[in-house]
Amino acid sequence: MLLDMELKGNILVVRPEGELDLTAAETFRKKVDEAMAASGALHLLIALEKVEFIDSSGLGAILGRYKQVTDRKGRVALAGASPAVRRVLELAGLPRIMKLYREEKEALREMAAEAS
Amino acid sequence: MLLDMELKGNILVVRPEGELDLTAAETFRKKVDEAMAASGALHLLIALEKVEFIDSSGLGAILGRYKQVTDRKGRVALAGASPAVRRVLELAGLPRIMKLYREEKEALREMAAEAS
Amino acid sequence: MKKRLNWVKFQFAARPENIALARVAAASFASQLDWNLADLDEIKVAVSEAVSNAIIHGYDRNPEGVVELEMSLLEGEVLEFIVRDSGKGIPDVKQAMEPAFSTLPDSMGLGFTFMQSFMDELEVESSPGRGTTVTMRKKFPAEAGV
Amino acid sequence: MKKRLNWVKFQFAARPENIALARVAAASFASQLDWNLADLDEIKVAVSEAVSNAIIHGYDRNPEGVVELEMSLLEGEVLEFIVRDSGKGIPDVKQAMEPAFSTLPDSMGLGFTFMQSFMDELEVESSPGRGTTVTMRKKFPAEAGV
Ligand SMILES: Nc1ncnc2c1ncn2[C@@H]1O[C@H](COP(=O)(O)OP(=O)(O)O)[C@@H](O)[C@H]1O
Ligand SMILES: Nc1ncnc2c1ncn2[C@@H]1O[C@H](COP(=O)(O)OP(=O)(O)O)[C@@H](O)[C@H]1O
Repeated sequence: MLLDMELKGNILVVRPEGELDLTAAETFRKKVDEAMAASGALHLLIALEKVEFIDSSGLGAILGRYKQVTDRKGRVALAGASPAVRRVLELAGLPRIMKLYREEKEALREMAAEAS
Repeated sequence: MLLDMELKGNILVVRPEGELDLTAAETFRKKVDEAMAASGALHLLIALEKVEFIDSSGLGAILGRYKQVTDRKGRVALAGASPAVRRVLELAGLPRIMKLYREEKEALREMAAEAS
Repeated sequence: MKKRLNWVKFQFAARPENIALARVAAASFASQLDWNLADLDEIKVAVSEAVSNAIIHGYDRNPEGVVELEMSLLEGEVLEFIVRDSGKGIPDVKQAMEPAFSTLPDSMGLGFTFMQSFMDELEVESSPGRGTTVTMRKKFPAEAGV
Repeated sequence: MKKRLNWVKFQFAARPENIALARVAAASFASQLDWNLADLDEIKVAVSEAVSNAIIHGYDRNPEGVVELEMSLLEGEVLEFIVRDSGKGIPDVKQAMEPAFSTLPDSMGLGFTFMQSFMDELEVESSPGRGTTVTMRKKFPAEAGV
């Protein structure tokens, strides 16, 4: 799985690409944890624009990051899910625990505003 | 397989879409023969812009149309093959017996000019 | 028993890399019927869950395990997907199928919930030490909306 | 024998609709190695030819026939594709493999030529009345040019 990452202030933006299934979930988990530690970021924004498929393994990886980041008092948000991906997220009740923005830009703006 | 067809003067332009394999070849054969008969067209232009895949069954269907049309003194040309499709056509030696144009428009212009 | 009009069956090593292959094969097989994209996506999720479970739970990720996926087109435009493993089996199937139940600490326990939501029928047969068979069916056209 | 690192095997009804499925499965399996698009396309053509032959020639299009496609990733980054049918077999394999040889009037006789051109190795075993096995191998990375 391809995974693009960028640090914006104290927010780490990660942009996975392709299919977020069991194989990809393992890479995602490892790379995001490493980057959170290395960058010193407090918050995490997962931009899903380029995710074409997600199943419960992918969701599990997102939820795992959520637990770690919120344990350290950070916030996690999602952005840009396609209708198909959004249906899976909703069925799992994810929008009840983290914010789901339409676009990465909008998410960044709000997260930065809340953080300041 | 989707197959778009259009009569331009005495040239029938057919535009198959998708994968030209054994399944598609049967539809292609039947529909093109019917349209040649119904339209009274003399020549045939096969526009391959939207063909993503071709194997020897697809080539066989093209070659079969070639035999029928040239038997009735018509001409057959191909246009718009992608690099992948072109490689298969070339390996089969098709460019030695029928003309392979880059674009449908160019093919139509030349065929119309030669016919007049 | 409904008549089987077409079928494909495959076996593969219990490796995570092969889950993607099972999904594309399922979507390709399903394309015999004229599903819309949302339905195809649901089929992919359900098959992905069943195959992932066989690998993670059935075989505890041992790649020597063999997973089988059998897909059939039945009379009446019904697609059937059967996922089989010869792994460790499920002691209490009813409990396992409950939403949020999982025997792994980091898992959400939603695999069966997704299979149930995205297919019309779900049957699970399992015997501890011998393996698990998950049968899912989806009727074309899909009923509207989730 | 080279060690097998991953494998997928499938059986399907000898129906033309399943050729597309065999191709996508082959491309998906091949994607474990980082082939470029042209190589993937060659793999698809070769598998398509072998499976089409099993259906058209092996079983004379009888959909009750069963085709088997076995794909393996071997040590040394070699992909192996084995296509098997239990159909009528080939009396003279050497002749059958010659370019432009075909027992069907409307066929071009180029199936084996394509398999040979697009793969690094091609082996054909057949016994009349019992069936045919076609084994193809392609080494990664592909050698440049055709
Ligand atoms: N093929 C299988 N073999 C053994 N146990 C299984 C299998 N499939 C599911 N299970 C059991 O059922 C439980 C619930 O499965 P599921 O709803 O998919 O959630 P999850 O996979 O997140 O645990 C699993 O935690 C596991 O204990
Ligand atoms: N699986 C098979 N079973 C029986 N005969 C076969 C099989 N594959 C190939 N053949 C024979 O070999 C010949 C040449 O095959 P091929 O090069 O693919 O050309 P084509 O398929 O166009 O005839 C076929 O015409 C057929 O007689």
